[in-house]
Amino acid sequence: MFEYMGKELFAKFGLPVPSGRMITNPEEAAAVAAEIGKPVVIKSQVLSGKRGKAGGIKFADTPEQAVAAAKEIFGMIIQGLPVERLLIEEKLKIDKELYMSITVDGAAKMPVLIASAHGGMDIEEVDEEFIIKQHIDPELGMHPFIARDVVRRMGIPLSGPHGKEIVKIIQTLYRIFKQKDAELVEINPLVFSDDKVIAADSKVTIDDDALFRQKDLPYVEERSATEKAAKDLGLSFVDLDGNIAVMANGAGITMGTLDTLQYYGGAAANFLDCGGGTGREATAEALKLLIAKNPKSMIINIFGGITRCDQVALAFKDIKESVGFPCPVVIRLVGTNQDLGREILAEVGVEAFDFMQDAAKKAVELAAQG
Amino acid sequence: MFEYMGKELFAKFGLPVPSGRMITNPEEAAAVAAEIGKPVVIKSQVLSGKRGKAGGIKFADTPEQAVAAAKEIFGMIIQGLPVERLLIEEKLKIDKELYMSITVDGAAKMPVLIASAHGGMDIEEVDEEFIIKQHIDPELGMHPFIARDVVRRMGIPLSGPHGKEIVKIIQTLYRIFKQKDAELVEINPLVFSDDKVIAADSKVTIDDDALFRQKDLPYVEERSATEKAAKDLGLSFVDLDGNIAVMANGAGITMGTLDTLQYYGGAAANFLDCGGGTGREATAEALKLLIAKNPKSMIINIFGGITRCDQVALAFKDIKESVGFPCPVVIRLVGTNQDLGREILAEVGVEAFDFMQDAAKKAVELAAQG
Amino acid sequence: MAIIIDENTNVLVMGMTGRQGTFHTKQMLDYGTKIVAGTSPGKGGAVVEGIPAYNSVREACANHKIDASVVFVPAAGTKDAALESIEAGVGVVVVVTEGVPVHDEIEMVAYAKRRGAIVLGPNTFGIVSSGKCKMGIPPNKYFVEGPVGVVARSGTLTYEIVGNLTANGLGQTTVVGMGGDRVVGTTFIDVLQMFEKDPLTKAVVLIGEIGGNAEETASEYIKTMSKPVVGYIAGKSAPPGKRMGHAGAIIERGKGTFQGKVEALTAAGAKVATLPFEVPGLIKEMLGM
Amino acid sequence: MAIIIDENTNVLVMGMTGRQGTFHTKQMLDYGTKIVAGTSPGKGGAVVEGIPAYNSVREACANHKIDASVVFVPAAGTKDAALESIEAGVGVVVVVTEGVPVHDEIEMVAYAKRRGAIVLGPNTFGIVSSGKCKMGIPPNKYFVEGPVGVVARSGTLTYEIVGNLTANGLGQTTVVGMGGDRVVGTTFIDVLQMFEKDPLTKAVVLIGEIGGNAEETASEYIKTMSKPVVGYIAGKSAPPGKRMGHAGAIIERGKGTFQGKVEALTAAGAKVATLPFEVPGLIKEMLGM
Repeated sequence: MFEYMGKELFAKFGLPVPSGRMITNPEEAAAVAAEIGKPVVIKSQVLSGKRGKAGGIKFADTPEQAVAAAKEIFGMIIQGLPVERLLIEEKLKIDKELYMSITVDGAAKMPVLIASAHGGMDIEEVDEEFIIKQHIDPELGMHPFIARDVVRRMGIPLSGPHGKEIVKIIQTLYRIFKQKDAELVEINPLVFSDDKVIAADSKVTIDDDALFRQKDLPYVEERSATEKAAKDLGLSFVDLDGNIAVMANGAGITMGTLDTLQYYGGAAANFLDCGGGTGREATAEALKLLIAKNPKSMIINIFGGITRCDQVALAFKDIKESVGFPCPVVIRLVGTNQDLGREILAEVGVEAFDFMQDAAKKAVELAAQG
Repeated sequence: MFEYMGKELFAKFGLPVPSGRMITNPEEAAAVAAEIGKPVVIKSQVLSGKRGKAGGIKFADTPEQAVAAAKEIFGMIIQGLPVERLLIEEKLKIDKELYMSITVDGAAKMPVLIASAHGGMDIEEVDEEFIIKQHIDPELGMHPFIARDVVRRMGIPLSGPHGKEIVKIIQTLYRIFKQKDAELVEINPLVFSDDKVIAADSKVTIDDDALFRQKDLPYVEERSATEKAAKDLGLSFVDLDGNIAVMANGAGITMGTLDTLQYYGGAAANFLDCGGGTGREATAEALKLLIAKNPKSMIINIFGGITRCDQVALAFKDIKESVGFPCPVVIRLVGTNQDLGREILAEVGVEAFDFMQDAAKKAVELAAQG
Repeated sequence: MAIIIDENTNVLVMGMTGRQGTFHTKQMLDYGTKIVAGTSPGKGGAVVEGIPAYNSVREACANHKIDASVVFVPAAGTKDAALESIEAGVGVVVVVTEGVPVHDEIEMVAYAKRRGAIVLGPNTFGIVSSGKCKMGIPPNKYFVEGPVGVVARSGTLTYEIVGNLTANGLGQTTVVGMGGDRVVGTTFIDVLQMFEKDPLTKAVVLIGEIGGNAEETASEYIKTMSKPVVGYIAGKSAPPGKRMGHAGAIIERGKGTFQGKVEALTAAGAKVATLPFEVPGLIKEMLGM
Repeated sequence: MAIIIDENTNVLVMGMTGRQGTFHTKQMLDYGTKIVAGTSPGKGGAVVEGIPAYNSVREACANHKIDASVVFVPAAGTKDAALESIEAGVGVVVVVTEGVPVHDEIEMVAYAKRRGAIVLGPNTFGIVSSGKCKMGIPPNKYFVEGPVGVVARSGTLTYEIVGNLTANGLGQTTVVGMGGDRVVGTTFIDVLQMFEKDPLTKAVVLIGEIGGNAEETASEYIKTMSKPVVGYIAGKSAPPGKRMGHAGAIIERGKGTFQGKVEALTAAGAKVATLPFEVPGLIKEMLGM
């Protein structure tokens, strides 16, 4: 989710955010800046941190300056991402910057609130002693006493306006985290501006698996076209930088295949987990995704459980006989209906490997030759 | 809360209720009946069950009949309560009547869902074997599986439209119960009307102690004027039928005082717990409430803990010297500042008792003489 | 010996800087209660009667060993305060505040159960282990050491009966107030079990009232007790459907009647006093004194 | 002996009448699993492979003794199904379903902890006590009895390694799938403790992957174990910030790296295999075979 979307969500739940608006074209900057009527900040909206260092954040005192700054930022590429939207906001008087987030701690199996009176930078760069981690018992939930104790540990007086406001912010942040199925809600920096406490930035990540019940949330596609096509097929695909295309069935064994290629000196072009029980047609579609990577060689590593070897072999045969493969393909095929699968492969003149390591070694050799 | 208010609340949470509207004057019945365009039912809105038996529910096929029926019901007194509002609703086709409620089980310290496939009558009259009681673990909350199991135990098929609808109704009812700080949410009867399941009646009781955070709810004063005046003073007052006015400090000892009066053959005119630490002025106001009961005698029973005997004595003196007491008053006064209190009483010629039973006996004798 | 609290119990007062908190901190100290700290969010650093106030229970726990806390926080914040004590690992939480929403009570009682904490109240006068420790609001003077355990729903009635006991030479091990609300953390049966195990408690007084079925449930346990029990039930003359001050004191739908409770207690072998002043005599009778 | 489940475990299949439920009911029966009942709300009375389906877990429990349940319910209803089993007192709940929202996982895992139930998954292949009982989806043929305990995050990689073990004459006591999601009910350390206590387990294989810190935490415990442990960590070549199929398999902010896990395991005295096929050799070496 882009910063401006996160802030809209924050505002809906009553969290204090700077006044401002998103624009998709530099000319709009003048109107927004005029509307705000104060010096503004112009922030590129990309799904990446380090925007400031990359020049993706600028200030302007007048609408004219705002347009000029907006023109500069539009068209920038920040960490590989083109800037297509800007957020123009009032420039805050910043007295102090804090850090505040809630995320899932897998080891503790519960949410964790992370807070620091030293915000504005990556939390990893803050000294451990200045970081407060407060796990939230999911059956107990968030209560004012927890928020108050966090504020106390941050060294902020509970009696003052900032302390009281942060107590409310913490509770609201947890409400957003829970109600919106977030994996992460982060405010960095959370700023003191005179008596006010304002979320100067927002980062919200929604759990993909919960999108079915969060249909009102804006959705930002963060995947590449190939990754998205795979997702639509029910597969898990990640683009990588090597030249050996990989398909395997299961996340662990796919990682293992990648590692084995690396062990033999090769590099995978992708991660493609075709899952369990994927049938002939989806497997064929998956193979097309591999071909589109234009690899030097290809490895198919199937240990059939629910996945049936004959279905994989048929998909291979379909592609070989229709589009064809632009590079050598190595197949390792064992498990459910192994014999049937190998018979089908034999029909198109392919012999399967028994062991993953042998197949991987061969794929690396072929890629080196290509 | 009146039936129509409960139904408005139900509707807001998405529970199915009959179409209809509340009226405060019989002439409105014609318009509402015409609007509904079907045979209607006209229901008196009073905070009491047994309306049907008292004639407070009538049916009408036409707007004219509706007005006639409304006129009959307006002005009725049902269990001592005058009818000032009617609810006019579509007359439902009733295929089956069920019972469904959620309340607080003090012994179990958690909410309990009570359901029966035999509704339409007082749940106390339904055979135990047809009543399903399902406690709700407050940390777990209500989940579909609980609702489904209740439906199964009611003997209603889960696969049919009624079963599925009741699963939803149970979850919604729990949501209302929790979010609205209810002590009781009850639907009796919950009716099957063709494929639909509709809440044909509603009873909702909100926890008085939670009204501070339930300000959007309609509030119906169920107390007598005296009870309300006492409540505003922070005291707890209940009207009773006897002729001895009672004030004591603490709910338990006030009950004990009532019981002791009864033991000696007397009857209390009221229950008045003036609580702990009530000061001179509030105590004087409380004494005025007792005077207003026009009793034959009066007993003040104070065992001072936080309550200071001198404050009670001063309040007594204030009233004696201003309004005066219309009947004999017996005072038992021990505990904090006992000596000081007795000195003040001596100034107005009153001697306090040491023991509650002696004071009670005396108050009964005096009432009998009055 | 005594149950739940004694002379070694380190006590925290929540809401210590408020009017009630301040007053009762002094009263409890006067009784001999070992109060070691208090809380008052935003007022950490304040000192009341020589006792330091902290911003949170955790902060107090970081500076003191806390065994029990007594809550004088207003009703809207009572749940939060009780949860805070339980979360910090405090084993006994005495909630004096009245007017706490019943849904809040359900929530705090459930959490206490999960964490193994004892909650007394809400709406309790508190608890006194006579001569050792007082948590709550009872007047100091009537509570003296002796062989009788007392457990009750309501305050002043308890003072009345404890006053009678003391006047008749019967001191108390511990006097426990469960609270007058419909949902409270600890009920008769829990306390009776503790009295049964306490070697110094020789007899038990159970002060009940109409409403609910805690007395009936307790009667089942009384059958198995080795120690004599004297009961008194308030509300004999109360009409059905009228709530007698306490949220729990109401006869609803024919349940929780005086008669039912007296019968259950009597059937369990307890003696039931008709009037409060009869309690000491019945205790002496059952103890053969 | 075996851990968690064995030949006497009475198994319930939740979502039994669905496509997956039906298929795997047959597979599990073929393996020898003692399936006694299934659930399918609204389809109570149906029979799948000779096994009766009920409308709810409670209804199933009223008719059968149920020790463990395996959940094949779609992701949107998985939390409800798991809670239903736990609430009914089922002690072991194996959640095969993938794509369960993480907040649902947190909720069910918390409730399981409170009720003392063991949850495997979500997103687990299941558990096999070789030759005795299989709950979940692994292919039947590779799992044979023997001295090695296996615990893993992911399925096919486990079959690969179990296949290697079996081919090398090393059968398994129990093979446990913890699930590939970020929040799962049971982690390495829980399972390692059970293997340490199981008399038939002579050595343990831990199949980890990048992301999280479960392997590092487990290493602390491995230091104290009497039994040899062989580890394999998948994801050496995965770049940071890219989620490798499993929700948990991601190197975030420099944490959960391959290197860190291998170092932790090695420091704890475990041997770490570079490639899956090396595992059996290392086991034999450590057992002195």
